[in-house]
Amino acid sequence: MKIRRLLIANRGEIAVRVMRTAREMGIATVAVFAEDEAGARHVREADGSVSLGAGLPRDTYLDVSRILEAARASGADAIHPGYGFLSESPALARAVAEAGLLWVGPPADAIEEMGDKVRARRRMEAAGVPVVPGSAAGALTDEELLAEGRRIGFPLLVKASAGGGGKGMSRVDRPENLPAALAEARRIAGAAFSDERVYLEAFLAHPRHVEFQVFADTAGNTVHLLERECSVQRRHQKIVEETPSAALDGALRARMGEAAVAAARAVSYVGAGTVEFLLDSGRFYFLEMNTRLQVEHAITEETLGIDLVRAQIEVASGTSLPSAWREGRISPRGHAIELRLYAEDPVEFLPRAGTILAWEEPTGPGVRVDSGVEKGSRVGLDYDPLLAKLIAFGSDRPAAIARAARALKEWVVLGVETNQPLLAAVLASDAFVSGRYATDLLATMPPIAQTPPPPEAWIAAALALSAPPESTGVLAAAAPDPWGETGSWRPGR
Amino acid sequence: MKIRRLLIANRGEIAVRVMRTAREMGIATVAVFAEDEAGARHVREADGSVSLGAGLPRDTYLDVSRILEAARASGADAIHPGYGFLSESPALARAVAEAGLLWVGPPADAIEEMGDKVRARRRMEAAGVPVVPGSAAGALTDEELLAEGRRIGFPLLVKASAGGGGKGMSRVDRPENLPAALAEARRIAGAAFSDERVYLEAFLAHPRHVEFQVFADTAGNTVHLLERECSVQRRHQKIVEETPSAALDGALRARMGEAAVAAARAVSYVGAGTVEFLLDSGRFYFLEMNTRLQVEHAITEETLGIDLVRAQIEVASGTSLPSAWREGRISPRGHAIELRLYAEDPVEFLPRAGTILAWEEPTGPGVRVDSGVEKGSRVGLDYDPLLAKLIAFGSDRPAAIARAARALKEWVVLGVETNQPLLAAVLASDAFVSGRYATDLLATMPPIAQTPPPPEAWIAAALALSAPPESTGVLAAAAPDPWGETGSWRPGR
Amino acid sequence: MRLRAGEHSEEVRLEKDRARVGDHEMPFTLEQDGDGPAAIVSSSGRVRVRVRRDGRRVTVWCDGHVFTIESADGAPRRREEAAHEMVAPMPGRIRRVVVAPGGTVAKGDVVLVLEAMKMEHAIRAPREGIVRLSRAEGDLVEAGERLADVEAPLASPPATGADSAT
Amino acid sequence: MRLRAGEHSEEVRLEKDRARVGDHEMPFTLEQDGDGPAAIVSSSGRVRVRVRRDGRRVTVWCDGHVFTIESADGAPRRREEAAHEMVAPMPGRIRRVVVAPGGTVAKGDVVLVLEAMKMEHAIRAPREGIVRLSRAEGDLVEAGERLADVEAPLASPPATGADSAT
Repeated sequence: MKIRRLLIANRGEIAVRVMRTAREMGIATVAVFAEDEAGARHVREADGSVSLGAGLPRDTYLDVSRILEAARASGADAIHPGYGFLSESPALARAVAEAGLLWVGPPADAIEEMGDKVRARRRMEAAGVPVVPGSAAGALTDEELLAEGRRIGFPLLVKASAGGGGKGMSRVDRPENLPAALAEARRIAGAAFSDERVYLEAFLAHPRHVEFQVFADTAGNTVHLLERECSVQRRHQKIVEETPSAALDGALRARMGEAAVAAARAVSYVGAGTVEFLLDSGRFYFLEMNTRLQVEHAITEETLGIDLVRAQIEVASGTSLPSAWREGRISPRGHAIELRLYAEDPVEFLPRAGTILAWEEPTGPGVRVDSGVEKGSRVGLDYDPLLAKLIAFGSDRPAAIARAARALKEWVVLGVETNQPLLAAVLASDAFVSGRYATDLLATMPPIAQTPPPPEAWIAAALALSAPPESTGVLAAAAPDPWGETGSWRPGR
Repeated sequence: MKIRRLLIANRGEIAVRVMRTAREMGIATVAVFAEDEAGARHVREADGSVSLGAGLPRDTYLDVSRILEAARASGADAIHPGYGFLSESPALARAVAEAGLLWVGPPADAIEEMGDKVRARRRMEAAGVPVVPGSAAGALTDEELLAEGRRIGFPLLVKASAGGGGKGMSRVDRPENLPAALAEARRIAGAAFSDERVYLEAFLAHPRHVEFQVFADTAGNTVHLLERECSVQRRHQKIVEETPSAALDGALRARMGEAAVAAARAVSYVGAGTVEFLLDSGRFYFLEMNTRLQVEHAITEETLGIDLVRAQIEVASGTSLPSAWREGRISPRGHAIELRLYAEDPVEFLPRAGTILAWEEPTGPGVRVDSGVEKGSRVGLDYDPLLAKLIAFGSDRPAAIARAARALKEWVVLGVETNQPLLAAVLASDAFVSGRYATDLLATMPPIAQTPPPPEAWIAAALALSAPPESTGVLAAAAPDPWGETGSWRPGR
Repeated sequence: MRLRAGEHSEEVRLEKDRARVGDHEMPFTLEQDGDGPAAIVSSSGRVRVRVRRDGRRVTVWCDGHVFTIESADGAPRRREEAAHEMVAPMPGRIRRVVVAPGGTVAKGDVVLVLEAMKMEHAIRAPREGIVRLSRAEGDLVEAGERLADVEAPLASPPATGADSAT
Repeated sequence: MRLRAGEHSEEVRLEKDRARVGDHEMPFTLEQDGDGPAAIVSSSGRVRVRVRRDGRRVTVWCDGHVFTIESADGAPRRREEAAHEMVAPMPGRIRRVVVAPGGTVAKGDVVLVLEAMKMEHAIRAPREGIVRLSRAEGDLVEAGERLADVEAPLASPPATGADSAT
């Protein structure tokens, strides 16, 4: 079935990115938006848009019935969920199918199977995919889990069965701390997922986080599209990804790729998905499967020269995977690095709000920016603080790093504090440059130095403070107002 | 020798593009500029800049001694000439070497050999590279050329021996028209190249223009990096290029590539160069060799995943070609298309001047813009009207065309008329879409329709004309002034 | 208001949230950003626009196309090119003046050569008469700018208002 | 003028084409574009800058780094956080108010919970006393905004100027 009008049930950079491919395929695009985002970039780039009403995300982007209403109202015949929000909601996947629309994502059953982390572990073990040693699926009470914990050995991790993204996860170093940790994890898991069940996993000292892109079609073809190295994380959230991973050789890559394909097959997967592994001392363990497009999908696109969103739409329309993929004729080339620009301070990772007063994206050979904001965009606290992704491609890893650093330095962002200094520090760090790093990279880095302003910054500031305020190019309406007065311009006091 | 500071003896998009790679290699960049371009983008993107004084190009960017002075004044240890201007000047290449600086280009002798088209033809014939049937090198007088013309057959082309870019070239259909055509060609050649010599070439009815990127190092390695299809031309100037060419199969590609390498070897070439061929009915003929980086080099970079400017700088520094190139392990992938955005009207190709009032480059997956202007840039008539290049990459030709069309449509340019409608018409034309086209593509296309404004354009115009003038976002200083008053804002009359 | 874009012309009336373009009634909403109007949204969809105004003329970028639209309400009409005038057909530089100032020309004689980029364009006399130059060799001129007139021989007095070369 | 950037401070004097930054005399030229200052060029090279001003404070983007710089000349100092006040450590939304308005707390008790993104941050009482809330559950607050005070029990009169929840 050929899709004519695609509703993107998301916001920010991923909504914009999906629309671009849709437009190239001759498919009309429909944006949805919460009222506070009526003028947002993803709305402005769509062919049409539907309001989801006012309120917090749970009443807008996370409301299955509103998304379906929007699809009906706009005449959309298909829905792309992006990542986050409802992308891993079996309820939406089912409701879309029941409404007679196409779902650009995996079957609801596959989402459900992989969404329950304990069930997924069991499935993977049965499919011969190695998993991190952990507690038995039946162990639920404190007593049962304590016994399992002694068997696995401390330190270990407590994790939410329904979880993801590290929510509800904590490290426990001694048996006596386990009960308190279990209670806390159950509370968080209950609040976040309406499911209090937790389980235990062995703690790996210096694991790398390496994931494989998988893709399957409705004809039963399942392939992998190589790996992404995602070990640069802050508080369990990725901030820099690269491909290929310096930790894999050809043999290990082949074994992990096979395991990823086996994982996808075990749940009769269809569409784009990602199988995450922990890699420690040359051994790898299934971590979880993300049953959606990944934030960092773009680095795979750059090294393979493919468009994963186009492939998603084609598979959803009933087309088979490209024959080159089916026959293993993918041609990885060069090196790609993604930097995630977050609206957050670079030291404590506290989210920042504000209005983007200056926004000049880097450009040029080998530089791609997937962005969800623009000059004038309002950045609030109700959504993920990801502003944009910089993807740098180079013919080898040093060239890609140099290009990423060059582009990052050229990126002008004013109005909202970002993690730009942290990203620059990662690129310049010995550990990252060497390629030998694990998920504790950030912990081992020296703290971000607060450099004093260079003379040019003092001069620019003095010039701006000497001039009449209108001459600084700031829009009156866009100016934040930390002094407590209301918005419009006033002369310097 | 490691280059520390590179002077780019050029302007516009190519200067910006070279600087980006230099910065990534840790090399400081020096811009040069004619006084009327003191605030131009290529100056603003450099680490430092040197004025070449006021005047027309011949007194600034084309003045060898001023370029050398600028290099001395700025402490540059190497010069990159870009394309055009002095890039194919043996005089500059020699002067740079004599000044003890590195020249990021081929040896002066190779430039000279290929610069004389008649000598180059002779060389190529000797090297076994097929050339278009043409007049003997000794034939100079009207009588000699008329005899040669009868031997070759009419129609034929008259060309300037020292020429390039089609200057002084004309088609002659009958012997009796030859003397007048020779006189005119000599006049133009004399004025343009200070060399009145002309020669004759057989006229090919529907030739395609296909060129091969070649690269050689000082150790004697010479390779080719596949072809670029450049048949979409207006008045002998390329406007759309793509790679791979739909006209080549593997066998023909191999033979043409071998011929290109033989051509480069024949003149002991070093660095990046391009061997241009005409292709007609499955036979190919050497046309000329461009002894510099080509405008359209970027499409080769996209399909091969390489950086040609980086390779130029490395070869100039004495490094050998990458081993993958030497061993033929290049990995072409997907399809790339370049669109040249010119400041000219799309029908008559008359150059346009003005100030860029709005400039919003398309972005996103597979889209690269190499640009020499920005909002506020002044576009004059003294320089090449190329504003920027859009390079679209797709996993196959239809995807690349769709992407190019999508990006072209998103590109906001106001203030200077451009050939955007012509580029859009080419992408949408049956001939281009089919891949079966030759250098007469534009001649066979229906004329660009002057579409009436859609309702939205009328409404936007009415809104702007109803509002007070300040609200339209135009900079007072940047506004052109067709009504004869001087610059600043005034209310609508 | 009456608007004109080349040969096309429309009566456009703006009301609150709706417009009338010719006979066509069209409800719309306007999206704006820091750079002015950004899109017109109507029942036929969302169309991106960018507008720059210069006096009573605007250029409109509209989903990949550019239009120049001007107000036609009581506008001072663009000066008609009088039969005795030579105007620049495009912006460029006066490369050569072929006829001496005050010299006599026949209809069709080349008066001066305009260069735009590397092309030369002959500007020819529209009628027989005496040439009065408004611009000089080497001058940069805009499209539509008067370059010279040809006065009828022996008849009219010297043209007033013709600038001497600047 | 005296400028301050966090803990750093400089005396900056601008003259025609030169500046004095602390003890350092520095000739420079300024490049500008439609968006204001674009670069400062001096003997040490060309440095790209972007500046946005808000009242007596500017943020400066300077070759990949961002600085917040404010005038320190006779500036009204930022309100010092009094020992009895609780202010927001970062922008966020008040997720829960734990203590009833007018309720009594011990030093260190959680008064309210601020949520920024998915993280919750406990705001604790700085001393023993009676809580007066300035903001209510669900409010969006800026960094540095006063959320509540704790009055000494039985001693001082009710705080004046504390807004009721808006």
